[in-house]
Amino acid sequence: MSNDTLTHSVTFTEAPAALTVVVDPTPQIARGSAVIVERRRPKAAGWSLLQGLGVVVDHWRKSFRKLDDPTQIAGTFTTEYPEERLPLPEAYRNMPILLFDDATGHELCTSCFQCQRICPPQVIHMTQAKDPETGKPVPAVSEFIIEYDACMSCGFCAEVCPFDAIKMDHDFELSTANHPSLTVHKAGLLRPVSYYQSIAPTFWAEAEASAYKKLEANKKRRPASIGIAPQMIEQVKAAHELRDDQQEADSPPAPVAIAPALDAGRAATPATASAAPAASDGDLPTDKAARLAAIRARNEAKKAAEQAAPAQAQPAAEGAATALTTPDAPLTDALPAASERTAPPAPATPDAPLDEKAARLAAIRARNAAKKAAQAEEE
Amino acid sequence: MITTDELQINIGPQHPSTHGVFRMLLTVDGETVVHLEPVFGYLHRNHEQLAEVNTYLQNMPYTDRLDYFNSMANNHAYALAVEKLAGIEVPERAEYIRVLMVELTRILNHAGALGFMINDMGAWQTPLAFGIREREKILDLFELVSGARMMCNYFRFGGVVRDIPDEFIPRMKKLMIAMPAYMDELERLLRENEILLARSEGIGILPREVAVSYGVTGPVLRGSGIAYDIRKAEPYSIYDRFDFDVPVGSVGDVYDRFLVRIEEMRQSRRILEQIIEQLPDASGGHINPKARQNVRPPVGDAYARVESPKGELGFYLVSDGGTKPYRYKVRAPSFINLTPLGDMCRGYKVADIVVILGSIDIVMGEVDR
Amino acid sequence: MISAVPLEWVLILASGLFCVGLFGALSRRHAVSMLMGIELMLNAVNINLVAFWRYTQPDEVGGMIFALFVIVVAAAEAAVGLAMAIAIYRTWQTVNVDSVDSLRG
Amino acid sequence: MYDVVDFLLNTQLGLNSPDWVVMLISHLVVVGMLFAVAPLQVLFLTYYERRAIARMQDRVGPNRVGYEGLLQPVADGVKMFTKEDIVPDSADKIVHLLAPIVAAAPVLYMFAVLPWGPNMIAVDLPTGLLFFFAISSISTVGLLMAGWASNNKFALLGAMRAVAQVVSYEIPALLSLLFAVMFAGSMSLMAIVEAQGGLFISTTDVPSVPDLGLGWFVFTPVGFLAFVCFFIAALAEGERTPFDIPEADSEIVAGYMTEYSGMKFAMFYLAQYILNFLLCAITATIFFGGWQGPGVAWLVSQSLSADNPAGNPVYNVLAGMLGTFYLLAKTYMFFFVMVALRGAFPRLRIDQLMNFGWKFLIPLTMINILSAALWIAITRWGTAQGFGIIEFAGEPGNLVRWVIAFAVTLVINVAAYWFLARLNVQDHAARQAALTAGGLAVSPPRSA
Amino acid sequence: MDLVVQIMFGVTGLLILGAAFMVVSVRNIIHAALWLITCFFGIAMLYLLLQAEFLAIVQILLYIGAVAVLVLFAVMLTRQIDDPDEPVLFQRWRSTLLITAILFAAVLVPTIYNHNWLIFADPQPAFAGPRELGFAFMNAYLLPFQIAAVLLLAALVGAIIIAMEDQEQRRVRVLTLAEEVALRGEREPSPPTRPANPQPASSSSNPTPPPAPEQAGEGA
Repeated sequence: MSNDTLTHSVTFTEAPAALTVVVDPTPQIARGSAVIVERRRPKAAGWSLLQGLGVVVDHWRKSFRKLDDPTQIAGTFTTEYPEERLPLPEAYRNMPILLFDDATGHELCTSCFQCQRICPPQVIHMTQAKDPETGKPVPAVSEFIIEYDACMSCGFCAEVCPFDAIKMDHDFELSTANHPSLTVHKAGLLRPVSYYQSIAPTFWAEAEASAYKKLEANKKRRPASIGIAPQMIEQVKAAHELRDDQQEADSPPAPVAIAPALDAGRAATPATASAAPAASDGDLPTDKAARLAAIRARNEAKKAAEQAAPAQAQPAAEGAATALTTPDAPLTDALPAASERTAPPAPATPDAPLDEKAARLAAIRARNAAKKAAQAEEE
Repeated sequence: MITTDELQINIGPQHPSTHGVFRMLLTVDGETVVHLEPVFGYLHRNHEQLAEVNTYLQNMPYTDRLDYFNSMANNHAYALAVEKLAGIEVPERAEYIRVLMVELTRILNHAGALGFMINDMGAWQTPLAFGIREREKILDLFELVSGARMMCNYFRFGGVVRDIPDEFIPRMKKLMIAMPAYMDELERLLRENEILLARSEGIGILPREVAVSYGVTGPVLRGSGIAYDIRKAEPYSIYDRFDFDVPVGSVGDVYDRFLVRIEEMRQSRRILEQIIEQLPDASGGHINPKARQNVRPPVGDAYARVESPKGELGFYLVSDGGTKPYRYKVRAPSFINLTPLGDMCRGYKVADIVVILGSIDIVMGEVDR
Repeated sequence: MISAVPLEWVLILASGLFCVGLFGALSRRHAVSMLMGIELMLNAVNINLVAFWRYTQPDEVGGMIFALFVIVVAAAEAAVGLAMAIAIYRTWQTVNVDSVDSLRG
Repeated sequence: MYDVVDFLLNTQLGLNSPDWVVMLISHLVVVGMLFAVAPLQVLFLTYYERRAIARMQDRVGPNRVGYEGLLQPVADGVKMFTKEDIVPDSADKIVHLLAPIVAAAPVLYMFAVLPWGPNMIAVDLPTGLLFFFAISSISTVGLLMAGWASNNKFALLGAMRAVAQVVSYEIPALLSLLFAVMFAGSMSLMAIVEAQGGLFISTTDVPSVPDLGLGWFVFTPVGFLAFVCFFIAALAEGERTPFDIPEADSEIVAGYMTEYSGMKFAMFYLAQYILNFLLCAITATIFFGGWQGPGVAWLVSQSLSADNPAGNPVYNVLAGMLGTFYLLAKTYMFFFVMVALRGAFPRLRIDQLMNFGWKFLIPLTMINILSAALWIAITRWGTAQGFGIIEFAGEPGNLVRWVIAFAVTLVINVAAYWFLARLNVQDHAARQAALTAGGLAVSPPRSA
Repeated sequence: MDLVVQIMFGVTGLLILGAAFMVVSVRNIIHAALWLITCFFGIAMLYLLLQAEFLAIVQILLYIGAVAVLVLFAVMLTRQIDDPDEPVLFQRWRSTLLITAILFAAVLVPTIYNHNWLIFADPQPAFAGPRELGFAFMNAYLLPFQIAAVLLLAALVGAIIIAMEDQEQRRVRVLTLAEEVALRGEREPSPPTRPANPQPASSSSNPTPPPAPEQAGEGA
C-alpha cells in the first residue's frame, strides 16, 4: 500500500505517487450502462422528515395484523417462538443423527469411515465392531461419537454416507448448561428411520429410491455380496415390493437374492453389542432420552395400532406415548439396566438376549404387548 | 472552536458500533479526528492455513464463515476457483441457480448493510428492522434450498448440492413483488431525510484516485465514481447474459455509497427477473454428474474472483496435484476496503467515523480471517 | 423572618461569606478557583441587597432589581473570566496564575 | 386537598387541629401521591415506548411477563435493583454516588407545579413556568458529575455533550414559552391552562366564544410555531432522538451512564423518563390546553366552590378525573410522537445540533416573540395603550381583531420560517461545497 | 414559630458558610465547583426565607444552571494534571487569611452592630413577583435594563472572541482526505483523467487493472 504519502501530516512535498494513477471512469459496458445515482435535495425544509414519520406511523398502524403474505412489507413479521414455530424445510440441517430400523432395531451404519474422513472440523469418531469370536472387523459400528459442540452443521457426513445411515436432524433446541453432554455417543445419536421419515419424507423417499437402485444393480452384478447396508434391505424391499412386482415380472424375487446378506447382518449384531460400552445412555440428559424414547414408542405404537385397528390408531398411539413418558414406565432406565445386567458376562450363550439392541427389541415387543393389552382394556 | 487537548480514545475492540471486534485508536482534538489507526486481528482464526490441511471440498463450509452475511457469494468464488483449477464444467441450470442465489445474497447484504449504517447514525433500528424483515424472507428461501440460513454450504464443484425445490420459484416470485415496495419505502423514509443528508453528505469522501490506489472495490469504489464491477469488467459465470446497470456515485461520500447500494438492490432484482424468465428446466441439471467431489486438480494455480456484495472477492489456489490446496489465499473485500479508513476519517468528527465505518460495510470475519 | 431573625444576623452571614470569598480570590492559585471566590463575594453582596430590601423597603422592588443586576454582571463576569482562563490555558498550557509571569523581568 | 383534610380532621373527627397541621398533612398527602405517580409513570412509559417502537418496526415488543408484557418494566426494575453495583476503581467514589441523586431528585420537584385538573395542582406558584425550568437545570449538574466522576473518556465526552446540549436548548425552550406568558399574563401554569378555554379561539381573546375547552394556544400561528420550536427543544432537553447525542450508543457507548450499573443506572433512567414525561405534559399544558377539553368547563360550573355554594361535590371529582384524563391522553400522544421520532430518524451530530439550535431555533423563537407581541397588541390594546389604529368595540370587533392578528402573525411566522430555513440550507450547501471540494475532482462518468 | 425560623436560618447559614469554606480550601477543583453549587443552593434557600421567591428561582436557574455549569465546563476543558505536591494556595496565604479575618472581625462585624438600621416597622409580607419586577424594569429601571442587556451582549461576544481559536490555523492542522487531494491538485496540475493514447476498445471493458491478489497479502 502506498499510503505513506497520505498520512495525517500535511507536509507533502514529494510527488504523490498514489495520485498519479490514471483512471478511466467511463468503461464501455456491454448490456447496460453506468448510471450516476441522483443526489436528491429535499423539496421543502422539514417535509421529508414528516414523510419519514409517516412511514413509521403507517407501519405502527398496520402492525396489528400478522405479515403472512410475503408480497407485503407491513405487519408483524416476528413469530412467538416457543408457541409458534416456523415450518422447517426438509432440507433443514442441524446436527447429524444415526438411523436404525424401526422394526428390527438394526443400525444402518456399517462403519465405513466416510463421514469421519470428510468431516471438516473432525468431530466424528467411530470404532468398528469386531466379531467377538474371530476378532475380525464386521460392518457395524460399536461406538460412534459426534462432538455436537464443535460440529458446524455442514451436512457433509449425511451427503457422503453411502448407506443413508447418518442424516441431519431438525432438532435445534440443544442448548444446555451441561457442556460434556454435547459429546454425544451412539445411544444418543440413534433415531428410528420413521423419525427421519417424519421430518423429511421426500428426502427419505429419494434415499430409498437410490438405495433400491443400487440394490438392483448389485443384484444383477454380484447377487450375493453386500452392496448396501444389510439392514436396509428389508426396509427397501418392503417399500418397493409392489413396484417391484409391477416393473420386473421376470426378475427373481428379492428375498432370495438378499437372504445371505441379511443373515450376515443378523450375525453381526450380537458382536456389535458385546463390544459396546454398556450404559451410554447415562451421558444423555434424561429429558432428551425420555423424548427419544417417547418418539420411538409413538412410532411403535402407531405401527402396531395401524395393524390392529386402523380406526383407533391415533388415540392409542397417544395413549401409549403418554404412558411411556410418565415416570411409571421408565423405559430409558430399563434399557441400560437390562444391558448392564446382561452384558458383563460377555460372550455367553448366543441365544440369550445379550446385548443392548436385543434388549431394546425385547422392550419394544413387551411394550407392544402391553399396549395391545391396554387397547383391549379400553375397548 | 475552543482549543482542547489532543485525546487518545480507543473505540473498540468491545464497542457497539465496530461491527465485531475491531479497534480504532483515535487521536481526537475536541471532537475532530486527528489520526485514526485501525487495529484488527482480534478475530484471526487461521483460515488460510487451515484450508491448506483440508481437502478442497472440506474448505467449502469454511468459506461460509468468511463473510457470514454472504455465504453464497463466498461459496461461488471458491467454487469458481476450484473449477478453474480442476477444469470442471458447470451445467447451465446450475449456473442460473448460482447467480440466482448470489444476487439474492446481494440484496440481503445491502439491506442489512444500509440498516447497520443508519443504525450507527443513530436511527433506533427501524431501517435495520425493515432490512432484516426482507432479509428474513430471503433467508427462508436459502433455508429451503440449502438447509441453513446463513452457513449455506450450498455450492459444490460443478454445480450446487441439490436442485431448487418446486415451491422455490413461486415463493421467489412473491418476494419479487415485495422487494421494490421495500426499496421505495426505504427511500421514502430516508433518501431525502435532512438528518441523514446532514450526517452523510460530504462525510468520509474517498476521492477516486485514492480509492484506486488503495485497491478499494465494490460499492465503496463505485460510490467514488468508478464504474468498476467485475460482473461487467470480466463477466464470470453467466453474467454476460443479463441486462443490468452499474450505479456510480459522483462525490464519493457516505451518501453516495448509500445511494449506490439502494440502486444495486434494484439492479439485482432486475437480474433476478431475467433469471426467472430464462431458468432452463432441466431436472437433475443442478450439478455436473461427472464432477467428483473429491477433486484432485492438476499442478498449477488459479485465481477466480467474483463481485461479492462487498467488493471483489478472490480466491487464489495453488495445487501440487494432491487433494489439498498447496496454497490458499483469500482476497477479502472487507479487508482491502478497510485500509483507507484512517485516511477517510481524518478531519471529521468522532460521530462521523462510525458512520464512515458503517458505510464501508465490513464483516470482521472476512477482515481477520 | 423579620421578627425572628434580626437583620444583623443576615448581614454577618453575608460578610462572612464575603470574607471567605475574598480569601479564596486572593490566595487560590488556580484561575478558575479565583473566579469562584469572586462569585462568592458577589453572592454575599446579593444577600445583603435582598436583606436590606426585605427588612427596610419591602414595598419597593429596588433591592430585587439591584440583585438581578448583580446576577447579570456576575454571569457576564463568569463568561469572560472563564474564556480568559481557557485562553490562558491555551497559551501557557496551565491555569496556574503564578506561572503566567511572562511580564516578569 | 386542604379542604378535604380540613373536612376530615376538623369536621368529621373534631380534632380542632391548628392550621399548620392541616396544611402539613395535606401537603404530605399530595407529595406522597406525586411521589407514587412518578415511578409508576416511568414504568408504564418504558413499556409503552418499547411496545410502540416495536410496532413501528413490525415487531411485537415485550409480551411475556404478565398480561401482554405489562409487568415487563417491573421485572426490569427488579433486575436492575438486584444487580451488583460496580464502582470503577479510579472513580471519585462520593461524586459517583451523588451524581444519580443530583440528576434524579430535581425532576421529581417538577411535578409540583404541573396542573393535573381544575384546582388540582400541588403548588400554584406564580412563577411556575420559571420554576419548572430552573429546577430542571439542576440535573445537568448531576450529569456532569456522573461524567467526571466515572473517570472514563466516553463518560466525560457524553457529559460534556449532554450539558452543552441541555444548556443551549434551554434558551429556545424558554423563549418559545414566553408567548404563553404573554397570552395568559402570568407565569402560573394554572393560569395558562385556564386561559385556553373556548372553541379554537381562546376565551381570553374573544370572550364570547363557547367554552368547550378547546381554545388551545396551538391553534394560533404564534402558538403553533412556538409548539414546533418547543417540542424540538424538548427533544433536545430530554435527550431524545434525533438529539440523543449524549448517550449515542454507536459513538460513545452510553455517554455519562457508561460506568453506572444497577440501581444507580436505574436512577438515571428514572430521571430521564420522568423528564420526558414532564416535557410532554408541559407541552400539553401550554399548547394543548392541559386538562382543558370538552366537558370540563361544564363540570366545573356544576361543582361546589366558593362562587357556587349550591354545586355538587361529585362534579368536583368528575371534573378532576376528566381533566386528568385529558392531560394524560395528550401527554401520551406526545410521547408517542417522541417514540415515532425515535423510530424514524437518525441522530444529528453535536455541531449540527448546535448550529440548528443557535442559527435556526433561537432566531425563530425570537421572531415568534415579536409575533406574540403583535398578537397581544392587536387583540387586546386600544387607544389607552396608544394603539388606536384598530378601533373595534364589542363582540364582532373582538373577532375581527382576532382575524387580523391571525393573518398578520401567520404571514410573519411563515415568512420567518421560510427565510431562516433558506438561510440555513444555503449555509449548509456552502459548507457542503467546501467539504466536497476534493471529492469533486471526481468528474461524473459518461454513460455508455 | 420564631424558633423554627431561627433554626432554619441557622442551618442555611451554616450550609452557606461551610460550603464556601470548602470552596476555597478543598484541593480538587471539581470538588470546589460542586461545593460552590451547594453554596449557591443554600443562598437560594436563604432567599426563600427572605421571601424573595422569584430571586431564589433566578438564583437556581442562573447560578446553578448556568454559571456553575460553566465553571465545571471550563475546569474540564482545561484539564490540569493533579500534582499532589503542588500547593493549591499561594505562598503567602496565611497573611491573606489574616487580612480577611481582620476585615471580618475588626471592620465588618463592628460596623454592622454599631449602625442603627432603619428596620421597616410593619412586618407585612412583601411581594415582588415577576409582574412587579417587569413593570419596574420597563419603567423606572429601563436604562439600567438596557445597559445590562448591552453588557451581556458584550460579554457574550468578548467571551467567544477570547476563547476562539484562529480558524485558519485549525483547518490546516487537520485536513480531510478530500481537502488534501484538492490542495495537491492546486499545487501541481492534475494528471489527465483520460489516458494520452486511448486504449483499444477491446480492452476498455476492463478499465482498471484489478488489484492483484498478492496486494492483500502485504497488508495482512
